[in-house]
Amino acid sequence: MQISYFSWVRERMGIAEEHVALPPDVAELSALIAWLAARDARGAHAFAEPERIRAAIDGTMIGPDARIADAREIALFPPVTGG
Amino acid sequence: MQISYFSWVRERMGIAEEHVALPPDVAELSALIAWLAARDARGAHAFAEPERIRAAIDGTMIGPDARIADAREIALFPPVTGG
Amino acid sequence: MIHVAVQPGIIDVAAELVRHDAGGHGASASFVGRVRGDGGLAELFLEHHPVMTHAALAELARAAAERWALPAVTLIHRVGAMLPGDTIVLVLASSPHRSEALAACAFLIDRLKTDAMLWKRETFDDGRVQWVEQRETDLDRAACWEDRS
Amino acid sequence: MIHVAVQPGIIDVAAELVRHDAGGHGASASFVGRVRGDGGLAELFLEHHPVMTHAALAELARAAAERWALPAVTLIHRVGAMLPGDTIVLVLASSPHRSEALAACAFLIDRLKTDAMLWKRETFDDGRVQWVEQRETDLDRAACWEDRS
Repeated sequence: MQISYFSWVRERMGIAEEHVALPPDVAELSALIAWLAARDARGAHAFAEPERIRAAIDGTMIGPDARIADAREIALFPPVTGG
Repeated sequence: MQISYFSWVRERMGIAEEHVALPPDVAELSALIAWLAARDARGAHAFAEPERIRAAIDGTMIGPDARIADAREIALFPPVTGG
Repeated sequence: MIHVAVQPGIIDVAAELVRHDAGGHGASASFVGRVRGDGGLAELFLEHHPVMTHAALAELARAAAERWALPAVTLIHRVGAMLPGDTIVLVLASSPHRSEALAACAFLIDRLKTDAMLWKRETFDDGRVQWVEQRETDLDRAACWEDRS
Repeated sequence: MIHVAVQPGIIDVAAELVRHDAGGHGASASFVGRVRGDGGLAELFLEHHPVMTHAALAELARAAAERWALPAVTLIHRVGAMLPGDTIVLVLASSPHRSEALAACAFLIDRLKTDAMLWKRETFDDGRVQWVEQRETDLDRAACWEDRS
């Protein structure tokens, strides 16, 4: 599964995207975020406040309970500030 | 006193402006309009519907009861349709 | 900077944008109104008062600049004979912030429909000539600005 | 005609106006947003998603064109590094009538603040760098379009 990061999530992770093999128990978005936060120091920094993280699966915005098993690409990012 | 006409009031009067010497009993705007309507056929046509006439004295919009004795210029016209 | 004009000549929108934007404002809203060729319209003639029309536009521009603390307002109205496609009116309102610029622009276009001494006469392809009647919806839109702060 | 772009290059407002106005619309409303140099801002960097940002703008333009029956919508957003004074966003909405053009323009600028995947990073003269936080007022303004018809 490909995960891409944006804005300060990208900066804190130190990479724009990566491919990961998730453990089978990481089934929802909230579990993915917890898994990334527990994986290493960069993840802990980027995902210290899960309520500030937004996500999209294959181009569609999703909520924390969304299942991610079938995703090709998951984007993780802070609230948008465009315009 | 100078009276100027605009839009279809001007067209019906056949002139853009004129100087008039008003009878002393023509003291308010409504009386002026009635006097013009009674004066000749052009006036009767232009001022057949007094409720459709707006007016300004020396650049300031006025109502039908406004006194006109001290006016230098009175403008008579239909409701505006600009923009 | 407040710039107001009532002119028989063509409105040069690009040139007015350059003039207006000289200050490099954070947010600029604009409105351009053009002559529509609906129903076989051949010519639009816009009559004005030589003094009061400009005075009304200047007062509207001043009121908008004060109400929304705008650094720049441009309000240009063409008068005389126009063809379909010609620009009748140009409104530009700028502010550091978008909500003020957008509100001022809408205020100016709504209010100049009722506050400025301007009268439209339409001439059609078949020779008909008619003066445009004031619309209730224009009065309603202009009046609604009275209630807001 | 709907025209949407997400581009790192400078937004040529004059050229976009010419393209947009080719149809000779009765009423055109525009909004231009520029980088403000407040507080010693030296650079604004706008990050985007290579696919979703354009998709969101295209969907907003389509929604506005449908809701107000607009013949033309232009929505252009710059991305990447910008300097104070640079144009970040250009919205053009045209209609035969002014109220639709003005409403659509305000809708588009309000909604793209919350719907498009764009993130602002500010760099200041003194070297400070910060990502802009989402503002409650932007969410409120965007949400209010949900309640109207």
